[in-house]
Amino acid sequence: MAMMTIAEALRQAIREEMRRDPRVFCIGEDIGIPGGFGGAFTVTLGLSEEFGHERILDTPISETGLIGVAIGAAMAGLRPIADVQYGDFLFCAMDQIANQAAKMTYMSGGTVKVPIVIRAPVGATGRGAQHAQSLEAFFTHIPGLKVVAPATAYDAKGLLKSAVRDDNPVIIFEHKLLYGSKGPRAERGALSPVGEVPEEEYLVPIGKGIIRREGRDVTIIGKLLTVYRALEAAELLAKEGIEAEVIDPRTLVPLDKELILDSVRKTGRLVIVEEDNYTGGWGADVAAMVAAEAFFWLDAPIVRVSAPDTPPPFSPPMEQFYVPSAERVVQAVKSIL
Amino acid sequence: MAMMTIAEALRQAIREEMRRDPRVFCIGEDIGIPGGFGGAFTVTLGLSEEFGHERILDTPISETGLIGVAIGAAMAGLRPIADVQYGDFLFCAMDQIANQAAKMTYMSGGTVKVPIVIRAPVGATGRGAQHAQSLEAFFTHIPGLKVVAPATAYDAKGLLKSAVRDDNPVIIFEHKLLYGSKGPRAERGALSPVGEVPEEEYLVPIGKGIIRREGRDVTIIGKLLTVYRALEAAELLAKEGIEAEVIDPRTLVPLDKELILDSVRKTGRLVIVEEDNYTGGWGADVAAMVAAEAFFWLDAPIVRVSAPDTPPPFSPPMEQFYVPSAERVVQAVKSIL
Amino acid sequence: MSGSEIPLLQLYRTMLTIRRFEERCNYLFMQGRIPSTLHLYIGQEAVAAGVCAHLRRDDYLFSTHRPHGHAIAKGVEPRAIMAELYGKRTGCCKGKGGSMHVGDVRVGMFPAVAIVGANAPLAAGAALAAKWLDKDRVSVCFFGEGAANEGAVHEAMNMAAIWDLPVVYVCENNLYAASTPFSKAFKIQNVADRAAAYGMPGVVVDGNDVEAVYRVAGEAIARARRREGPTLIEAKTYRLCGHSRSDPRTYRSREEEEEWAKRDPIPRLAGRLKELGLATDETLASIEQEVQALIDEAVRFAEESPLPEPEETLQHVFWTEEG
Amino acid sequence: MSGSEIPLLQLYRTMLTIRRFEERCNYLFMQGRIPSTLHLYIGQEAVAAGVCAHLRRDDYLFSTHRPHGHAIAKGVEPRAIMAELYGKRTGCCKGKGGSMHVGDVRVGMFPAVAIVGANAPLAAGAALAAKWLDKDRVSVCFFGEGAANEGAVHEAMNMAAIWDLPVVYVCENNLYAASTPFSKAFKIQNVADRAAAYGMPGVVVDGNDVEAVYRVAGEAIARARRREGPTLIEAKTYRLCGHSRSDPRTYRSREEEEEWAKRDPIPRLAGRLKELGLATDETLASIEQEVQALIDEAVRFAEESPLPEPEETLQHVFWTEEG
Ligand SMILES: Cc1ncc(C[n+]2csc(CCOP(=O)(O)OP(=O)(O)O)c2C)c(N)n1
Ligand SMILES: Cc1ncc(C[n+]2csc(CCOP(=O)(O)OP(=O)(O)O)c2C)c(N)n1
Ligand SMILES: [Mg+2]
Ligand SMILES: [Mg+2]
Repeated sequence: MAMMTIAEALRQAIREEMRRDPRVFCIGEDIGIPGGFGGAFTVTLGLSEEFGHERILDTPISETGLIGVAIGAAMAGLRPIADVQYGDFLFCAMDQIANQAAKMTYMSGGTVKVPIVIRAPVGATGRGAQHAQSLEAFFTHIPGLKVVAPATAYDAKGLLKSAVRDDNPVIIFEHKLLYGSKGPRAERGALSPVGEVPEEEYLVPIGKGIIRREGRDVTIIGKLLTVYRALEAAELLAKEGIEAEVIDPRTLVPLDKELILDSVRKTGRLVIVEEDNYTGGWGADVAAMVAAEAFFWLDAPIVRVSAPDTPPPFSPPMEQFYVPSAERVVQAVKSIL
Repeated sequence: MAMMTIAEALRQAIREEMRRDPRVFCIGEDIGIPGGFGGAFTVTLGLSEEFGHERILDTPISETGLIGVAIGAAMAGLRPIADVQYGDFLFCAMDQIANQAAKMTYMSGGTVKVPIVIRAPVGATGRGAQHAQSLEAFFTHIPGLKVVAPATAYDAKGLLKSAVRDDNPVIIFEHKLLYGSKGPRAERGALSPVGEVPEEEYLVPIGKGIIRREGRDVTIIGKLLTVYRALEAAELLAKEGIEAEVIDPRTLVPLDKELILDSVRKTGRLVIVEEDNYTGGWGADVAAMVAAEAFFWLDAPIVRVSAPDTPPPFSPPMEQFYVPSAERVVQAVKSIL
Repeated sequence: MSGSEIPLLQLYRTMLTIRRFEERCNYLFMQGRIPSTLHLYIGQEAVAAGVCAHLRRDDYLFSTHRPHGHAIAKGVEPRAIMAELYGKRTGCCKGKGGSMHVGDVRVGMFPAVAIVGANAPLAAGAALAAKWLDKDRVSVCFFGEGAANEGAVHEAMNMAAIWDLPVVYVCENNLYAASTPFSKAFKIQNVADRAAAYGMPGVVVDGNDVEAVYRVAGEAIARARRREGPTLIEAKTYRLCGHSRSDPRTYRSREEEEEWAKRDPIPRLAGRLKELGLATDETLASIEQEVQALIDEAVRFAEESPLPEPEETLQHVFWTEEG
Repeated sequence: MSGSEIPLLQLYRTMLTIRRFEERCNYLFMQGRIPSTLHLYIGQEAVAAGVCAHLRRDDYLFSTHRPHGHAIAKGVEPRAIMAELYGKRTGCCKGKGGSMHVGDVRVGMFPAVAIVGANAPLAAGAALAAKWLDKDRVSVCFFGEGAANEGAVHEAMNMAAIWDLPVVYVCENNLYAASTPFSKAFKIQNVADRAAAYGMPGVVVDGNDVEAVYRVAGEAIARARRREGPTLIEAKTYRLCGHSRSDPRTYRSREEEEEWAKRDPIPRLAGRLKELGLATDETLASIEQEVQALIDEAVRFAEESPLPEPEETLQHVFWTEEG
């Protein structure tokens, strides 16, 4: 076992997949320039030295172009890992993702495949409204895309590798405060989820969630950063004798519904925590799913803790208010006990 | 009272608002070319003759450009009504809508306003995956936007007029099968919701839903085309002695929650019908809202009837399967009685 | 390249096949046999034929909302296209795609893209793959002059240029984008002049002269095969039909239409064939017959093929080995 | 226009204010007083100053992720900018925006747009409004050379051209987009050459020569005021600082930096002022003092201002008369 950050784990996943399969390549802005940043969050740092600039392909600032090129390359036999520096820029390439990548296999009657991976950092880190959004709900709502959201180094590596091998478009959301990037590019307020990663090769299957903590009184679902907020809340609740079960879905599409439903059938109570905006957030869909499929097991309303329905504000006290805290999760749990 | 189609009602709304306020103008592709189509669905037909080509402004095929120009014009004092020919093309302008229009007031600390209206036709009409999507959920999830979805001529006129007068970005979704356009541009399979529209000026306030049919046994929410599917289902159910209450929210953001909650508190049962895809659809958010706020009044799981999680297929038998039918609504209601 | 080195008879056959296919589509649509809407390629046949004559089966083609002509020229079976228009399970996209997404990857044509301009980055991407994986495979992207104003086209052309991608962009300037005339959307005279903005060659060609198209496309495609980079070709042409379904075409004058009808590429090529002694009236008549038989067969196939079951809607959202 | 007709002293003051403001920001950021990240304008001051000197308070300005210099030149109060960087309620965006969204609509500067290139259509839109509502108001849009490859810029420039909008696009070509050198993203030499693709004039100017910028911008803005249409200006310049926060700038050589440091627009202008007899060392020293005092005051104001209450997050999602 080696200890590593999510940024390192992702980098290792890319390196292993690129070594394994010569069709795999990275494409994005500022990902491979010598002396440069290795992407906005250092994930591709050093890779162009091993793989050259053809396979760590720096692009002009053209999100529609680079995502579109990646899609076209995938249609013609390559396996691109495309990267936007901030998830917010996915909107610039929205047509390519939603109308082209997600629909190509379908429109072709199942004869064309689009094995592309899109990496997108999300989360508020003091940069204001256009560099901070959590965008999961936009993409879980597009049929034809798979969506993963790892919260640990182990999952980041294993899911990214699975994504590269998947024959469908996969979006991987990465939370900026979880990268654990060190040095000048570290984020203030970042957690350091340095985690164990096996030496030997492994995959984390797309579509399998995980119980991060067992409990019988209430189920709390978190994803990305809010997995940690949920775990922190569970600690606080445990001190008061309340045993929360914390679930990290890891994959959002296809969702491991059974894991969630089993837990809710056990606890009868559900709190969903996410950094995305409240109305129409991913959590709303999970709540609707549970309300439809485990209705008679529910002992209380489903409560969602999320960002409010505002753009991400810049100023730190407001940003702190915006991102769900462990305290808000604790309150939410107590409100339905 | 005059009888008119939704296309006519929208046209009249535009005409009245343009006469009232010289800052109002239309911008879009093929909207005002002499001898042309008056937009993809005839709504702006004839308007350039009255208002000229400056105020019915035909653009190149540039959705980002034209929506962006409209936003910039709104910031600088005009009141644009921008039009995309098919809602699916909104993805081409997603950054302008989600990152610019929706966030400008916020980022400016409340000092800049963006009084833009964006008109977007939705719904499947035999054109395949890129001309058929129902996109409401993408936009109800963006804080800073208002979203309306009229299903009758009366509402179409009244809501569009309110949207033009609103100082915030408003998206108006229009269903292609409801326009009632006549002649060569009519859609096959279109309903003809010709409706009464008063001679005198009126507005329909943004944020107010309406009960289209009263009932005590179950609440059915539909929007756009599915209002009619819900009403048809209610007719069928009535024959079996089941009294459904049918709600048309008309505005999706801000949502008239009380109207919905009151109804559910009365009936104890809720079915939500929409043409959008299931996972993460707008209906999921409504279900989550009701599951959170009227949980103890619910006698049964909330059921959603929607398109499946697939892109819109082209072939008619598949498209018919894709779009919710009255029969599916009837079945859904019966499944929770 | 002199006229005699150009496979004019083959080009004629392709162009006539497209013309008759489109005319039949129009008829079938009017009869209510074909659902939905159609964007026909009548009048522009020389462009598809002249370009695609240089393409191998394994070269890539990206098309638009107006794809039937490109598909036929690239070798998609007319019956599979027709069945797709009918929404039949035997269609080239199994009825999932429809007219605007016609394609068949087995002959190198990806499903057509109906978001205009959005195919430009895809074509650059396929060219990138071709450059890596193959010796001399190329990628060709058709789009209309209207589409040229989309940002996606700008971004893609720049990338194609800086990476010397083996892609040929063919802008079919038919003077209208739906009802919008060229002059309302451009302040410049030639779309091809935009190539200079990216540092790639741009060429204007008479899109109704198949020999000229053939020559210009041949050079551009050869350049791409030699891995010397992309080219933007602007083919000036005209659609001798409405934009889509029953378009009364009241946004343009009958005089203009008549003017262009005189330049109809098919009679023009027929005349040229005879002039060069490559065909007699009999040859042409027999090609006409062959083509009619092909279209008849395509229609019969489409008519007789089964519609998909409603539940087939649920298939092919994700890719599986079984297809 | 001869040197003496140019308000060189005023330009110097503006440029120095920007320089000192940015240097102070950098210092405060390193000290941990300013949160988040910063994109500083050091080295490019002549562009903002030379362009904005022609703008009236009611002209429109659209900026980017690197907006402080533009804001100062357009007349946003330095204290309001500084307070915004601190996230204070007295900031020009009430702490909602932050460094990348600085602006103050009361002096014609809209919140800066941090999605690069996305401001180009907005600026065209404001120009459209100006054309309708006003006699001679203009709109100016700054963007980097990196942003020029965004589709939004392409679409906007074409619209500006076809509608003769009173907008001036100012591309600050500082040779890098983050770590990406110009030559990796462009196959052409000048961004300004792209103007021809839209049928608008394009001009290249030495962006470190404020007199040259002033002249070229003056002509373009006058042209826009006369309602003769848009212009694309490319100002060749260099940022004499990192891209953002603690950027080690290892993607470019120290030699290159030194070369450009020699062309630093501020000493250059100082020399010119003395050469023309417009300033002595004393004049310059007293300007320096004034500027320092202004910045000191801005910092004091920012430091002393209150942070917003957390609940203020919920305000301003929608526009209200109360603001
Ligand atoms: C992004 C996008 N915007 C608008 C449309 C609607 N539309 C379909 S065809 C068309 C005109 C296209 O003109 P052009 O590119 O010149 O091709 P042509 O139809 O002339 O072959 C338009 C506006 C579309 N399909 N995609
Ligand atoms: C659409 C978009 N893509 C990427 C980024 C990330 N980013 C911020 S600044 C920058 C470089 C911009 O370069 P340029 O336009 O030349 O401006 P400069 O920083 O040199 O002033 C990049 C890539 C962004 N902000 N927006
Ligand atoms: Mg055209
Ligand atoms: Mg730059």
